Formats: sequence, structure tokens, C-alpha cells
Amino acid sequence: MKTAADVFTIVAMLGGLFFFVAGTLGLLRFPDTYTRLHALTKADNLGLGMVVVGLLPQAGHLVVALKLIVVWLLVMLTSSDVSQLIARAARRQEKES
Amino acid sequence: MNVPQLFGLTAAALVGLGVYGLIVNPQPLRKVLAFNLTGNGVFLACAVIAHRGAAAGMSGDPVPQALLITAIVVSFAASALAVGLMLRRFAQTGTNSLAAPDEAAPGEACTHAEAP
Amino acid sequence: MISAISVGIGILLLALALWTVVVRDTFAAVAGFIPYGLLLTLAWLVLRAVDVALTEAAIGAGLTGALLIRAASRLHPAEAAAQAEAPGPATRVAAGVAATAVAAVIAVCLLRLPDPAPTLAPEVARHIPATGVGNPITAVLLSFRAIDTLLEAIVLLFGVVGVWSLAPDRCWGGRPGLAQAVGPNDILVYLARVLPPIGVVIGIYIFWAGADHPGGKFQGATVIAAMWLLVMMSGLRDAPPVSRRWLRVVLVLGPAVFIALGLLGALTAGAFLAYPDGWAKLWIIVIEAALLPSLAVTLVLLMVGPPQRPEVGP
Amino acid sequence: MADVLIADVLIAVCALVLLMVAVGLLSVLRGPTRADRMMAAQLFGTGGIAALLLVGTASGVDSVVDVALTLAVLAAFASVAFVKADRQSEGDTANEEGT
Repeated sequence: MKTAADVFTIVAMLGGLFFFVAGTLGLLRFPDTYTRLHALTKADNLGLGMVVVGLLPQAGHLVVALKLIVVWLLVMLTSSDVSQLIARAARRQEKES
Repeated sequence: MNVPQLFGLTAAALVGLGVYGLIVNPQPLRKVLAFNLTGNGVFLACAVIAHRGAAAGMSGDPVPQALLITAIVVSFAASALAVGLMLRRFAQTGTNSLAAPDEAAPGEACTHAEAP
Repeated sequence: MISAISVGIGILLLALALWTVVVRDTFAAVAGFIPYGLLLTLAWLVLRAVDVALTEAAIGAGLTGALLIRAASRLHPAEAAAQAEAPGPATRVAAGVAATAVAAVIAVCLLRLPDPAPTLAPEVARHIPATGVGNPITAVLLSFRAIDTLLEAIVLLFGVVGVWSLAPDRCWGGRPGLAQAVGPNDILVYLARVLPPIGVVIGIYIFWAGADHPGGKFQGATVIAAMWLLVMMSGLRDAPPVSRRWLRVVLVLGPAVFIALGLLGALTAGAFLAYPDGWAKLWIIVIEAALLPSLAVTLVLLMVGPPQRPEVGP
Repeated sequence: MADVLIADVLIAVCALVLLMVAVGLLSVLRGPTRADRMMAAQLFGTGGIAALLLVGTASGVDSVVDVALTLAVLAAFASVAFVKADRQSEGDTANEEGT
């Protein structure tokens, strides 16, 4: 059982790392603010999600596991809203210049 | 090199960077930032001392850790007051410079009389 | 392994600190300061100071970042003039020498700390059962060194008085901050409707957990304060005028209860802030519960700044 | 011994996530626009929380989840302050179309 959980953790971590690498590649390669914002908020959120999923079997208590999921949901809520806000701020600055 | 020594060196470097920034950067907001860096360096030194004091089943000496919590909150209050002063001065005079008033803001009233 | 990650955190911390010091543009410096605060949270965690990490996450990464970003945006028009005042190379070299000297002295001191390290942890462990709380930091903050916490609460109050004293005469007693006008369909309004209920629950949870686990009034109050500020920034609710009586009562409630119970301790237990036997936990809970709203309101008022709009009409 | 192995894996993943965040920061902080720079906070909001959870779980600190919860609630706060201050300094809240 323990080994299966650990294998699951490692696989999920690799998935999470993949998304973090993809997000950073996007930040480096994409040409403008909007596409970079897209890479950042989408890929990194998935990366965090995979990390959280991978940590679930390692959480000692059910409460800890539930809190881990709440963390991910909260980050998804705030970062999707903030990415919209930042994109609008960027467009406003673009209009002026 | 162990973890306390490593963060001890980081703390010292943070204090140094803060002192440098405090002297070199002319903008008041930058000075607040630099002062926060210095403060964080001191906090980090304090946390290193707390970490080394781990005993009696505790992960660190709780007394310096409690002081750190107090310090972080108070340094926020100090930054807020400094920012308040800055914004008020900017709203009043339109300047955000720390240079002597006669070179930075010619419109400002000087307390001393004109040179004879 | 943990020391490997410490090296990474240390280098990144210094790189961001260097960025905030040397970059030309103030806004860029502040933008670097926010991840720096988040990274410090990681550093506290690696140093096993979880309570401090929680405080840093709330104040260093949350409130301070917002405070500085707002200031940098407002002061942006004065940026060019201020940059022109940068000191010459002679000053820079002198500052570099001075800073290096200070850093070197501190580094030597920190590398030559006495071994074994002096510690008060056994003392705390011996006396903690008398307080009834399980988290040693809470025991230190509210029992062994309660006078520090009391003075801190009063210092914060003086901070608010200081910020208020910056108000122009005609605005005295009015509402702090600028008027917020946001369209009803704005995404910010959505966030300000969804997040605060969750945030307030988390704030109260962290406050409550502080008795036995990392947490406490400062961290909880900061989260609650941030939620209130979010509602204000979205324009859903305006900031309260500073002349309101309820506001002032809440502001002084925590320190007042703290002092009152301290004096009561002088009568019943023989010393200011001493707790009578068996009552320590109850008194600590009463003090913390009174401090929580006071601290939250204090932090909000420090963030929003002095009154800027007169009570009636603009 | 599986726990030790997993702890090492978590720390290694944490190091790589931090590396990715650092590289991302390098690119974001350079700008050119202020919105680009504001992404630094966002980047650390997700990557930083992941690193925090990984280090905390690896060193067996259960309450790290509470720290992560606090960060998750507050990480967006600075960005919101930026957007608000930006709007106010332009003073054009009126022509903001709501979608």
C-alpha cells in the first residue's frame, strides 16, 4: 500500500514539474504580456494542482488533505481573477502609450 | 556549512545590502525598502539564533521567535507610517525628494531670509 | 537535502534583495520586493519557525506588498525627478565600503555564536503547563513576555494616531482613502464577494489554532484585515469615517482589556499581568479575543492611510 | 525507509520548482511593462506555495498547510492593490467595460 502511494506521489510530482517547466518556458518564449500571463496562470496552476494531488497520500490526517485541496481551489480562484485584472491593466497601459 | 551558518551569512549580506540602499537610493520609498531589507536581515539573524536554541523537544527557542512575530508586525506599522508621510508630502508639495528645499522645490517657503 | 534547498533559498533571497536595491525604477524594485517576502516565508519554514512563517506570509507577503505597490504607483509622477538626484560614484563607493564593513562584522559575529547555544526553551517547557496553552510561542507572547505584546498593541495604536495626524484639517473625521468607483460587473467585485467569507473563516481558524498550533491573533487579524480591505478596494463598501465611535471603541478594546486584566492580576496574583492560578488559559483567551478585532481594525486603518474626504460632500 | 526516500524526492521537486520560479522571475521582473512586473507576485503565489508545501511536508511540519492557506488567501492582495492604484492614477474607472 505504502509503495503504491509513494509511486503515485512521484508520478504526480513529475506531472507537476512538467507544468511548471512549461509555464516558465512560456514566460521566456511568449512575445507579449497577454500570452505570458496565459502561460503563467494556466500552467502554473496545473503544476500546483499536480503537486497538491501528489502530496495527498503523504498527508497524515484527512483534515490536512482537505486543507491541501482548499489551498489549490483558493489559488485557482484568486489567480484566475487576478490574471484578468492584470490583463486589463496591461491593456489600459497599452492604450495610453 | 550547515543551515544556521548559511542563513547567518545571508542575514549579514541582507543588512549590508539594506545599508547600501539606504545611502545610495535617493527616493524615500526606496529607503523604506532598504530599511526593510536591513530589518529582515536582523530578523533572519534572530531566527538563526532561535534555530540554534532548539531544545526540550521544541524546534527552536520560542522566545526569540515570539519577539520576531512582534517585530514583523511593528515593522509593518513603521512602513505604513513612513508611506503615509510620503504620500501626504507628495499631495501637499508635489515633490517626493529629500534634497534641501531650496534646490528641490523652489515654490516652498524657506524659513531663513534671502542671502544678503 | 534540506541544506541544499537552503542554499537555493539564500541565493534567491539575496538576488531579489540586490534587485530591489540596484534597479533604477522604483516600481520594479517594489515588484521584486513582493516575491522576496514570499521567499522569506520559505526561509522561516526551513529554520523551523512556523509561527514566524505564518506571520510573514500574512504581513510580509500580503499587506506590506500591497502598501508599497500602492505607494509606488501614486509616487510614479515624481520618479524622474527623484532619479536625477542619484549620488555620484564617490558616495556609492563610500556606501559600498560602509555596507561591506557592517555586513562583515555581523557575519563574523553570527559565525562565531557560542556553542552550545544559549536557549530558553527548557525554561519555557518547564513552565508552559501553568499557562494551559500548547503552543510555546503563544505562551511566550501572552504569558511570559505579555508586557511586550501589550506594548506592541499600544505601538500599533500610536501608528494609527500618527497616520491620522497626517490628515488635512478640513478632512478630519472623514473617510480615509480615495473614493472607489467600480462597475457592478467588474471581476474585482466578484472576487470581493467570494473571497472574504472564506478568508474570514480562515482568519478565525488561524486565530483559534494559535492556542496549540502555529497561529494566533496577529496572523488571524491580518487575514481578516486583508479581506475587509479587499471589500473596500472593490468599492462594495466604503471605508468608515474615522470619527465613528464604534471604530474608536474597537481600536482601543484590545489594549484596554489587556491593561485591565493586567491590573486585575496585580490585585489578585501580586504582579501586573500575572495570572491567578488555574485561570491563565481563560485570561489568555479573553485577551486574545479582545485583541483580534482591535488588531484587524488597526491594520486596516494603517493600510488605508489618513482621512482624505470630509464627512459631508466632497 | 520509504519515508526518507519520499522526503528526498519532495525536496528535489521543490528545488526544481524554485529553479523554474527563479528563471520565470528573471524574465518577468525585466518588464517591460508594469503589468509584466506585477506577474512576479503571481508567479510566486503559485510556485511559492508549491515549494512551501513540498518543503513543509518533507520536513514533517503539518501546520505548513495553514501557512499555505494564508498565502493562498493573501497572495492576490498585492496584485489587486496594484490594479486599483493603477486605475486611480489614471482616473478612468468610468470607461471600464464590465464583462
